[in-house]
Amino acid sequence: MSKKIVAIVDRIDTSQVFTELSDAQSGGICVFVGTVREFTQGEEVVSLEFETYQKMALKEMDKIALDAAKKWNLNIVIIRHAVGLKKVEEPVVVVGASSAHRDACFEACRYLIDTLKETVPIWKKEMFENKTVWVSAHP
Amino acid sequence: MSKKIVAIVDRIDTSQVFTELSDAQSGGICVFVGTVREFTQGEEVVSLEFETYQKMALKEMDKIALDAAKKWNLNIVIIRHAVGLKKVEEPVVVVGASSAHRDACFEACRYLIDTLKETVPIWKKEMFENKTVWVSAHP
Amino acid sequence: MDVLLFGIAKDIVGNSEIQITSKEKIPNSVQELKDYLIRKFPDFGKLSSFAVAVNSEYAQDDVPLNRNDEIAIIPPVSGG
Amino acid sequence: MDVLLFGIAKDIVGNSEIQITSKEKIPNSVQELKDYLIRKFPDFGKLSSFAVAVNSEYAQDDVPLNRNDEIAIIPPVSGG
Repeated sequence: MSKKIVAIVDRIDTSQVFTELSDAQSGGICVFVGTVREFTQGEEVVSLEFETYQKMALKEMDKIALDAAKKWNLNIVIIRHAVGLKKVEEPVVVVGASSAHRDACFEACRYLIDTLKETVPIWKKEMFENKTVWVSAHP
Repeated sequence: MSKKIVAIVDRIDTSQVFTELSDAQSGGICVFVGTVREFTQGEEVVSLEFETYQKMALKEMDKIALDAAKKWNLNIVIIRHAVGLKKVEEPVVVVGASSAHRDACFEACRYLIDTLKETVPIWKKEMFENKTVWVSAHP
Repeated sequence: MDVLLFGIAKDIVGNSEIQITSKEKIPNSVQELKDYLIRKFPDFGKLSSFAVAVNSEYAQDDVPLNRNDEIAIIPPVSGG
Repeated sequence: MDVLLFGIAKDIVGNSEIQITSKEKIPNSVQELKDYLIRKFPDFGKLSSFAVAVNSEYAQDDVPLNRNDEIAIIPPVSGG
Protein backbone atom coordinates (compact mmCIF):
# COMPACT_ATOMS: atom_id res chain seq x y z
CA MET A 1 0.00 0.00 0.00
CA SER A 2 1.59 3.27 -1.09
CA LYS A 3 -1.02 5.66 0.36
CA LYS A 4 -3.71 5.43 3.04
CA ILE A 5 -6.34 8.05 3.79
CA VAL A 6 -8.37 7.57 6.98
CA ALA A 7 -10.51 10.44 8.19
CA ILE A 8 -13.57 11.62 10.08
CA VAL A 9 -15.00 14.72 8.43
CA ASP A 10 -17.98 17.03 8.64
CA ARG A 11 -18.85 16.74 4.97
CA ILE A 12 -17.89 14.13 2.36
CA ASP A 13 -16.75 15.45 -1.01
CA THR A 14 -17.15 12.66 -3.55
CA SER A 15 -15.77 14.63 -6.50
CA GLN A 16 -12.10 13.99 -5.71
CA VAL A 17 -12.27 10.33 -4.65
CA PHE A 18 -11.11 8.81 -7.94
CA THR A 19 -8.31 11.33 -8.26
CA GLU A 20 -7.18 10.45 -4.73
CA LEU A 21 -7.23 6.72 -5.55
CA SER A 22 -5.53 6.98 -8.92
CA ASP A 23 -1.94 5.90 -9.45
CA ALA A 24 0.19 4.56 -12.29
CA GLN A 25 0.33 1.00 -10.87
CA SER A 26 -3.46 0.63 -10.68
CA GLY A 27 -5.73 -0.68 -13.40
CA GLY A 28 -8.84 -0.71 -11.22
CA ILE A 29 -10.46 1.49 -8.60
CA CYS A 30 -13.53 0.41 -6.65
CA VAL A 31 -15.43 2.84 -4.43
CA PHE A 32 -18.50 2.46 -2.24
CA VAL A 33 -20.44 5.48 -1.03
CA GLY A 34 -23.13 5.14 1.63
CA THR A 35 -25.86 7.78 1.45
CA VAL A 36 -28.94 8.69 3.48
CA ARG A 37 -31.97 6.82 2.22
CA GLU A 38 -35.41 8.40 2.42
CA PHE A 39 -37.24 5.37 3.77
CA THR A 40 -36.27 2.76 6.34
CA GLN A 41 -38.70 -0.11 6.74
CA GLY A 42 -41.42 2.01 5.16
CA GLU A 43 -40.96 5.02 7.44
CA GLU A 44 -39.81 8.36 6.10
CA VAL A 45 -36.45 9.47 7.48
CA VAL A 46 -36.11 13.24 7.93
CA SER A 47 -32.40 13.18 8.70
CA LEU A 48 -29.64 11.16 10.33
CA GLU A 49 -27.21 12.21 12.97
CA PHE A 50 -23.79 10.56 13.30
CA GLU A 51 -21.73 10.65 16.44
CA THR A 52 -18.30 9.13 17.00
CA TYR A 53 -15.62 8.38 19.54
CA GLN A 54 -13.11 9.96 17.22
CA LYS A 55 -9.81 8.81 18.68
CA MET A 56 -10.90 5.18 18.71
CA ALA A 57 -12.75 5.40 15.38
CA LEU A 58 -9.60 6.57 13.61
CA LYS A 59 -7.60 3.74 15.22
CA GLU A 60 -10.16 1.15 14.10
CA MET A 61 -10.37 2.60 10.57
CA ASP A 62 -6.60 2.48 10.39
CA LYS A 63 -6.60 -1.20 11.39
CA ILE A 64 -9.19 -1.98 8.72
CA ALA A 65 -7.11 -0.27 6.01
CA LEU A 66 -3.96 -2.11 7.10
CA ASP A 67 -5.77 -5.46 7.31
CA ALA A 68 -7.18 -4.97 3.82
CA ALA A 69 -3.68 -4.21 2.49
CA LYS A 70 -2.47 -7.45 4.08
CA LYS A 71 -5.26 -9.50 2.52
CA TRP A 72 -5.06 -7.96 -0.98
CA ASN A 73 -2.43 -6.28 -3.10
CA LEU A 74 -3.65 -2.68 -2.88
CA ASN A 75 -2.02 0.57 -3.92
CA ILE A 76 -4.21 3.19 -2.24
CA VAL A 77 -6.94 2.81 0.38
CA ILE A 78 -9.48 5.42 1.52
CA ILE A 79 -11.87 5.26 4.47
CA ARG A 80 -13.69 8.49 5.22
CA HIS A 81 -16.76 8.88 7.43
CA ALA A 82 -18.87 11.95 8.05
CA VAL A 83 -20.33 13.00 11.40
CA GLY A 84 -23.10 15.41 12.35
CA LEU A 85 -26.50 15.94 10.80
CA LYS A 86 -27.07 14.47 7.33
CA LYS A 87 -30.08 14.93 5.06
CA VAL A 88 -31.55 12.50 2.54
CA GLU A 89 -29.14 11.77 -0.38
CA GLU A 90 -26.09 13.15 1.43
CA PRO A 91 -23.04 10.86 1.46
CA VAL A 92 -22.08 9.64 4.94
CA VAL A 93 -19.24 7.24 4.21
CA VAL A 94 -16.83 6.58 1.37
CA VAL A 95 -14.48 3.61 1.18
CA GLY A 96 -12.30 2.71 -1.78
CA ALA A 97 -9.24 0.88 -2.99
CA SER A 98 -7.08 0.80 -6.08
CA SER A 99 -5.14 -2.20 -7.34
CA ALA A 100 -3.44 -3.59 -10.43
CA HIS A 101 -6.37 -5.91 -11.20
CA ARG A 102 -10.03 -5.55 -10.40
CA ASP A 103 -10.55 -8.60 -8.18
CA ALA A 104 -8.48 -7.09 -5.38
CA CYS A 105 -10.12 -3.66 -5.33
CA PHE A 106 -13.67 -5.09 -5.47
CA GLU A 107 -13.06 -7.55 -2.65
CA ALA A 108 -11.16 -5.02 -0.56
CA CYS A 109 -13.86 -2.36 -0.99
CA ARG A 110 -16.52 -4.78 0.23
CA TYR A 111 -14.33 -5.76 3.18
CA LEU A 112 -13.72 -2.11 4.11
CA ILE A 113 -17.40 -1.21 4.39
CA ASP A 114 -18.49 -4.50 6.00
CA THR A 115 -15.79 -4.28 8.67
CA LEU A 116 -16.33 -0.56 9.26
CA LYS A 117 -19.99 -1.27 10.03
CA GLU A 118 -19.00 -3.96 12.53
CA THR A 119 -16.17 -2.38 14.47
CA VAL A 120 -15.81 1.40 14.06
CA PRO A 121 -17.33 3.34 16.99
CA ILE A 122 -19.76 5.51 15.08
CA TRP A 123 -23.42 5.73 15.97
CA LYS A 124 -26.33 6.67 13.77
CA LYS A 125 -29.54 8.20 15.06
CA GLU A 126 -32.46 8.14 12.66
CA MET A 127 -34.80 11.08 12.94
CA PHE A 128 -38.36 10.39 11.83
CA GLU A 129 -41.30 12.79 11.95
CA ASN A 130 -42.31 11.75 15.48
CA LYS A 131 -39.40 9.84 16.99
CA THR A 132 -35.66 9.29 16.98
CA VAL A 133 -34.00 5.86 17.00
CA TRP A 134 -30.38 4.84 17.71
CA VAL A 135 -29.86 2.26 14.96
CA SER A 136 -29.08 -1.32 16.11
CA ALA A 137 -29.16 -0.38 19.80
CA HIS A 138 -31.98 -2.75 20.69
CA PRO A 139 -32.60 -6.38 19.69
CA MET B 1 -34.36 1.24 -12.48
CA SER B 2 -35.30 4.92 -12.53
CA LYS B 3 -32.34 6.17 -14.61
CA LYS B 4 -29.82 4.61 -16.98
CA ILE B 5 -26.78 6.31 -18.46
CA VAL B 6 -24.99 4.46 -21.27
CA ALA B 7 -22.39 6.33 -23.27
CA ILE B 8 -19.21 6.26 -25.35
CA VAL B 9 -17.19 9.40 -24.72
CA ASP B 10 -13.84 10.91 -25.59
CA ARG B 11 -12.93 11.67 -22.00
CA ILE B 12 -14.26 10.26 -18.72
CA ASP B 13 -15.03 12.78 -15.99
CA THR B 14 -15.08 10.93 -12.66
CA SER B 15 -15.95 13.95 -10.56
CA GLN B 16 -19.69 13.79 -11.22
CA VAL B 17 -20.26 10.03 -11.03
CA PHE B 18 -21.57 9.89 -7.47
CA THR B 19 -23.85 12.85 -8.06
CA GLU B 20 -25.23 11.11 -11.15
CA LEU B 21 -25.84 7.90 -9.19
CA SER B 22 -27.35 9.55 -6.13
CA ASP B 23 -31.07 9.40 -5.38
CA ALA B 24 -33.32 9.46 -2.35
CA GLN B 25 -34.16 5.74 -2.54
CA SER B 26 -30.53 4.63 -2.47
CA GLY B 27 -28.45 3.87 0.60
CA GLY B 28 -25.49 2.53 -1.37
CA ILE B 29 -23.56 3.44 -4.51
CA CYS B 30 -20.79 1.24 -5.92
CA VAL B 31 -18.56 2.42 -8.74
CA PHE B 32 -15.69 0.79 -10.59
CA VAL B 33 -13.25 2.84 -12.66
CA GLY B 34 -10.77 1.17 -14.99
CA THR B 35 -7.59 3.15 -15.57
CA VAL B 36 -4.45 2.78 -17.70
CA ARG B 37 -1.78 0.89 -15.81
CA GLU B 38 1.89 1.64 -16.41
CA PHE B 39 3.09 -1.96 -16.69
CA THR B 40 1.56 -5.02 -18.32
CA GLN B 41 3.41 -8.27 -17.71
CA GLY B 42 6.51 -6.30 -16.82
CA GLU B 43 6.55 -4.14 -19.94
CA GLU B 44 6.09 -0.39 -19.77
CA VAL B 45 2.94 0.82 -21.52
CA VAL B 46 3.29 4.22 -23.18
CA SER B 47 -0.39 4.62 -24.00
CA LEU B 48 -3.53 2.74 -24.97
CA GLU B 49 -5.83 3.31 -27.86
CA PHE B 50 -9.48 2.31 -27.75
CA GLU B 51 -11.62 1.79 -30.81
CA THR B 52 -15.29 0.84 -30.93
CA TYR B 53 -18.13 -0.19 -33.19
CA GLN B 54 -20.23 2.48 -31.57
CA LYS B 55 -23.72 1.58 -32.68
CA MET B 56 -23.33 -2.02 -31.53
CA ALA B 57 -21.37 -1.10 -28.40
CA LEU B 58 -24.18 1.16 -27.18
CA LYS B 59 -26.72 -1.60 -27.85
CA GLU B 60 -24.65 -4.13 -25.89
CA MET B 61 -24.06 -1.69 -23.02
CA ASP B 62 -27.78 -1.04 -22.90
CA LYS B 63 -28.49 -4.78 -22.67
CA ILE B 64 -26.01 -5.13 -19.81
CA ALA B 65 -27.63 -2.29 -17.86
CA LEU B 66 -31.11 -3.75 -18.39
CA ASP B 67 -29.97 -7.27 -17.47
CA ALA B 68 -28.37 -5.96 -14.27
CA ALA B 69 -31.61 -4.16 -13.36
CA LYS B 70 -33.46 -7.46 -13.87
CA LYS B 71 -31.04 -9.37 -11.64
CA TRP B 72 -30.84 -6.79 -8.84
CA ASN B 73 -33.05 -4.06 -7.44
CA LEU B 74 -31.20 -1.00 -8.77
CA ASN B 75 -32.16 2.66 -8.89
CA ILE B 76 -29.58 4.13 -11.25
CA VAL B 77 -27.05 2.42 -13.54
CA ILE B 78 -24.12 4.01 -15.38
CA ILE B 79 -21.89 2.46 -18.05
CA ARG B 80 -19.52 4.88 -19.75
CA HIS B 81 -16.51 3.95 -21.86
CA ALA B 82 -13.89 6.21 -23.37
CA VAL B 83 -12.36 5.85 -26.84
CA GLY B 84 -9.24 7.24 -28.43
CA LEU B 85 -5.74 7.60 -27.04
CA LYS B 86 -5.33 7.24 -23.26
CA LYS B 87 -2.22 7.84 -21.19
CA VAL B 88 -1.15 6.13 -17.96
CA GLU B 89 -3.55 6.85 -15.03
CA GLU B 90 -6.35 8.11 -17.28
CA PRO B 91 -9.78 6.55 -16.66
CA VAL B 92 -11.06 4.48 -19.58
CA VAL B 93 -14.27 3.02 -18.22
CA VAL B 94 -16.67 3.77 -15.39
CA VAL B 95 -19.53 1.51 -14.33
CA GLY B 96 -21.73 2.03 -11.30
CA ALA B 97 -25.04 1.28 -9.66
CA SER B 98 -27.08 2.61 -6.78
CA SER B 99 -29.51 0.59 -4.68
CA ALA B 100 -31.35 0.63 -1.35
CA HIS B 101 -28.87 -1.84 0.21
CA ARG B 102 -25.23 -2.44 -0.55
CA ASP B 103 -25.35 -6.09 -1.66
CA ALA B 104 -27.20 -5.19 -4.84
CA CYS B 105 -24.94 -2.33 -5.96
CA PHE B 106 -21.72 -4.28 -5.25
CA GLU B 107 -22.86 -7.36 -7.15
CA ALA B 108 -24.32 -5.33 -10.00
CA CYS B 109 -21.17 -3.23 -10.36
CA ARG B 110 -19.05 -6.35 -10.68
CA TYR B 111 -21.48 -7.81 -13.21
CA LEU B 112 -21.42 -4.61 -15.28
CA ILE B 113 -17.65 -4.55 -15.73
CA ASP B 114 -17.25 -8.32 -16.16
CA THR B 115 -19.94 -8.48 -18.83
CA LEU B 116 -18.74 -5.32 -20.59
CA LYS B 117 -15.32 -6.92 -20.96
CA GLU B 118 -16.88 -10.02 -22.51
CA THR B 119 -19.43 -8.64 -24.94
CA VAL B 120 -19.07 -4.95 -25.77
CA PRO B 121 -17.31 -4.37 -29.13
CA ILE B 122 -14.46 -2.18 -27.93
CA TRP B 123 -10.84 -2.95 -28.76
CA LYS B 124 -7.74 -1.94 -26.88
CA LYS B 125 -4.35 -1.51 -28.51
CA GLU B 126 -1.40 -1.36 -26.13
CA MET B 127 1.45 0.84 -27.27
CA PHE B 128 4.85 -0.10 -25.90
CA GLU B 129 8.16 1.55 -26.70
CA ASN B 130 8.86 -0.73 -29.67
CA LYS B 131 5.59 -2.45 -30.59
CA THR B 132 1.79 -2.26 -30.51
CA VAL B 133 -0.47 -5.15 -29.49
CA TRP B 134 -4.22 -5.64 -29.93
CA VAL B 135 -5.12 -7.08 -26.52
CA SER B 136 -6.61 -10.63 -26.49
CA ALA B 137 -6.47 -10.92 -30.29
CA HIS B 138 -4.18 -13.95 -30.30
CA PRO B 139 -4.20 -17.14 -28.18
CA MET C 1 -12.86 6.73 37.62
CA ASP C 2 -14.27 8.52 34.55
CA VAL C 3 -16.23 6.62 31.91
CA LEU C 4 -17.00 8.19 28.51
CA LEU C 5 -20.43 7.59 27.03
CA PHE C 6 -21.56 7.66 23.40
CA GLY C 7 -24.73 7.17 21.41
CA ILE C 8 -27.58 5.60 23.33
CA ALA C 9 -25.34 5.11 26.39
CA LYS C 10 -25.27 8.88 26.76
CA ASP C 11 -29.06 9.02 26.55
CA ILE C 12 -29.46 6.25 29.16
CA VAL C 13 -27.27 8.05 31.66
CA GLY C 14 -28.31 11.57 30.66
CA ASN C 15 -24.70 12.68 30.44
CA SER C 16 -21.62 12.15 28.27
CA GLU C 17 -19.57 10.90 31.22
CA ILE C 18 -19.99 8.96 34.46
CA GLN C 19 -17.73 9.58 37.41
CA ILE C 20 -17.44 6.61 39.75
CA THR C 21 -16.14 7.99 43.01
CA SER C 22 -14.47 6.08 45.79
CA LYS C 23 -17.66 6.30 47.86
CA GLU C 24 -18.74 3.37 45.63
CA LYS C 25 -16.85 0.17 44.95
CA ILE C 26 -14.68 1.05 41.94
CA PRO C 27 -14.89 -1.64 39.21
CA ASN C 28 -11.62 -3.52 38.82
CA SER C 29 -12.31 -5.10 35.44
CA VAL C 30 -14.40 -4.64 32.32
CA GLN C 31 -16.83 -7.27 33.61
CA GLU C 32 -17.24 -5.44 36.92
CA LEU C 33 -17.85 -2.17 35.08
CA LYS C 34 -20.54 -3.78 32.94
CA ASP C 35 -22.20 -5.23 36.05
CA TYR C 36 -22.02 -1.87 37.77
CA LEU C 37 -23.67 -0.11 34.81
CA ILE C 38 -26.49 -2.64 34.47
CA ARG C 39 -27.16 -2.46 38.23
CA LYS C 40 -27.22 1.30 38.30
CA PHE C 41 -28.88 1.92 34.89
CA PRO C 42 -31.06 -1.12 34.09
CA ASP C 43 -31.59 0.17 30.50
CA PHE C 44 -28.04 -1.01 29.67
CA GLY C 45 -29.39 -4.54 30.10
CA LYS C 46 -31.94 -3.92 27.36
CA LEU C 47 -29.34 -3.12 24.66
CA SER C 48 -28.47 -5.68 21.95
CA SER C 49 -25.00 -5.65 23.47
CA PHE C 50 -22.39 -3.18 24.61
CA ALA C 51 -18.63 -3.19 24.70
CA VAL C 52 -16.04 -1.39 26.77
CA ALA C 53 -12.99 0.32 25.29
CA VAL C 54 -9.87 0.78 27.39
CA ASN C 55 -7.44 3.37 26.03
CA SER C 56 -9.46 3.43 22.81
CA GLU C 57 -9.18 -0.32 22.13
CA TYR C 58 -11.93 -2.90 22.52
CA ALA C 59 -11.34 -4.73 25.82
CA GLN C 60 -12.42 -8.24 26.78
CA ASP C 61 -14.35 -8.79 30.04
CA ASP C 62 -11.27 -9.91 31.98
CA VAL C 63 -9.20 -6.80 31.22
CA PRO C 64 -8.31 -4.96 34.45
CA LEU C 65 -9.17 -1.27 34.81
CA ASN C 66 -6.79 1.33 36.16
CA ARG C 67 -7.60 4.81 37.36
CA ASN C 68 -5.61 6.47 34.57
CA ASP C 69 -7.11 4.44 31.74
CA GLU C 70 -9.38 6.15 29.25
CA ILE C 71 -12.51 4.07 29.60
CA ALA C 72 -15.50 4.29 27.22
CA ILE C 73 -18.80 2.50 26.80
CA ILE C 74 -19.38 1.38 23.21
CA PRO C 75 -23.05 0.60 22.53
CA PRO C 76 -23.84 -1.29 19.27
CA VAL C 77 -22.10 0.62 16.49
CA SER C 78 -24.06 1.69 13.41
CA GLY C 79 -21.76 3.65 11.13
CA GLY C 80 -21.77 3.42 7.36
CA MET D 1 -21.82 -6.95 -49.86
CA ASP D 2 -19.97 -4.59 -47.50
CA VAL D 3 -18.31 -5.87 -44.35
CA LEU D 4 -17.14 -3.49 -41.61
CA LEU D 5 -13.82 -4.20 -39.93
CA PHE D 6 -12.57 -3.20 -36.47
CA GLY D 7 -9.48 -3.61 -34.34
CA ILE D 8 -7.04 -6.21 -35.58
CA ALA D 9 -9.44 -7.23 -38.38
CA LYS D 10 -8.83 -3.82 -39.92
CA ASP D 11 -5.06 -4.33 -39.68
CA ILE D 12 -5.26 -7.80 -41.26
CA VAL D 13 -7.18 -6.54 -44.27
CA GLY D 14 -5.48 -3.14 -44.38
CA ASN D 15 -8.80 -1.35 -44.65
CA SER D 16 -11.86 -0.56 -42.52
CA GLU D 17 -14.20 -2.29 -44.96
CA ILE D 18 -14.27 -5.21 -47.39
CA GLN D 19 -16.47 -5.13 -50.44
CA ILE D 20 -17.40 -8.58 -51.70
CA THR D 21 -18.54 -8.09 -55.27
CA SER D 22 -20.66 -10.42 -57.35
CA LYS D 23 -17.55 -11.47 -59.28
CA GLU D 24 -16.93 -13.68 -56.24
CA LYS D 25 -19.35 -16.12 -54.62
CA ILE D 26 -21.22 -13.94 -52.12
CA PRO D 27 -21.41 -15.63 -48.66
CA ASN D 28 -24.97 -16.66 -47.77
CA SER D 29 -24.45 -17.19 -44.05
CA VAL D 30 -22.22 -16.14 -41.20
CA GLN D 31 -20.36 -19.44 -41.51
CA GLU D 32 -19.73 -18.88 -45.23
CA LEU D 33 -18.46 -15.36 -44.51
CA LYS D 34 -16.04 -16.68 -41.88
CA ASP D 35 -14.78 -19.33 -44.30
CA TYR D 36 -14.38 -16.71 -47.04
CA LEU D 37 -12.32 -14.46 -44.75
CA ILE D 38 -10.02 -17.22 -43.54
CA ARG D 39 -9.45 -18.36 -47.12
CA LYS D 40 -8.70 -14.88 -48.40
CA PHE D 41 -6.83 -13.57 -45.32
CA PRO D 42 -5.23 -16.53 -43.52
CA ASP D 43 -4.36 -14.29 -40.52
CA PHE D 44 -8.03 -14.46 -39.48
CA GLY D 45 -7.38 -18.12 -38.73
CA LYS D 46 -4.67 -17.15 -36.23
CA LEU D 47 -6.99 -15.06 -34.03
CA SER D 48 -8.20 -16.41 -30.68
CA SER D 49 -11.68 -16.21 -32.21
CA PHE D 50 -13.80 -13.79 -34.15
CA ALA D 51 -17.52 -13.15 -34.31
CA VAL D 52 -19.80 -11.64 -36.90
CA ALA D 53 -22.43 -9.02 -36.14
CA VAL D 54 -25.47 -8.67 -38.37
CA ASN D 55 -27.32 -5.39 -37.98
CA SER D 56 -25.23 -4.68 -34.89
CA GLU D 57 -26.17 -7.89 -33.07
CA TYR D 58 -23.94 -10.93 -32.53
CA ALA D 59 -25.00 -13.57 -35.08
CA GLN D 60 -24.63 -17.35 -34.85
CA ASP D 61 -22.96 -19.24 -37.70
CA ASP D 62 -26.26 -20.33 -39.26
CA VAL D 63 -27.69 -16.81 -39.60
CA PRO D 64 -28.33 -15.98 -43.28
CA LEU D 65 -26.81 -12.82 -44.75
CA ASN D 66 -28.70 -10.39 -46.93
CA ARG D 67 -27.30 -7.69 -49.14
CA ASN D 68 -28.85 -4.88 -47.07
CA ASP D 69 -27.67 -6.14 -43.71
CA GLU D 70 -25.03 -4.17 -41.87
CA ILE D 71 -22.34 -6.80 -41.44
CA ALA D 72 -19.29 -6.42 -39.19
CA ILE D 73 -16.36 -8.56 -38.11
CA ILE D 74 -15.88 -8.57 -34.34
CA PRO D 75 -12.39 -9.76 -33.33
CA PRO D 76 -11.84 -10.62 -29.62
CA VAL D 77 -13.12 -7.62 -27.65
CA SER D 78 -10.88 -6.01 -25.03
CA GLY D 79 -12.72 -3.04 -23.57
CA GLY D 80 -12.64 -2.03 -19.95
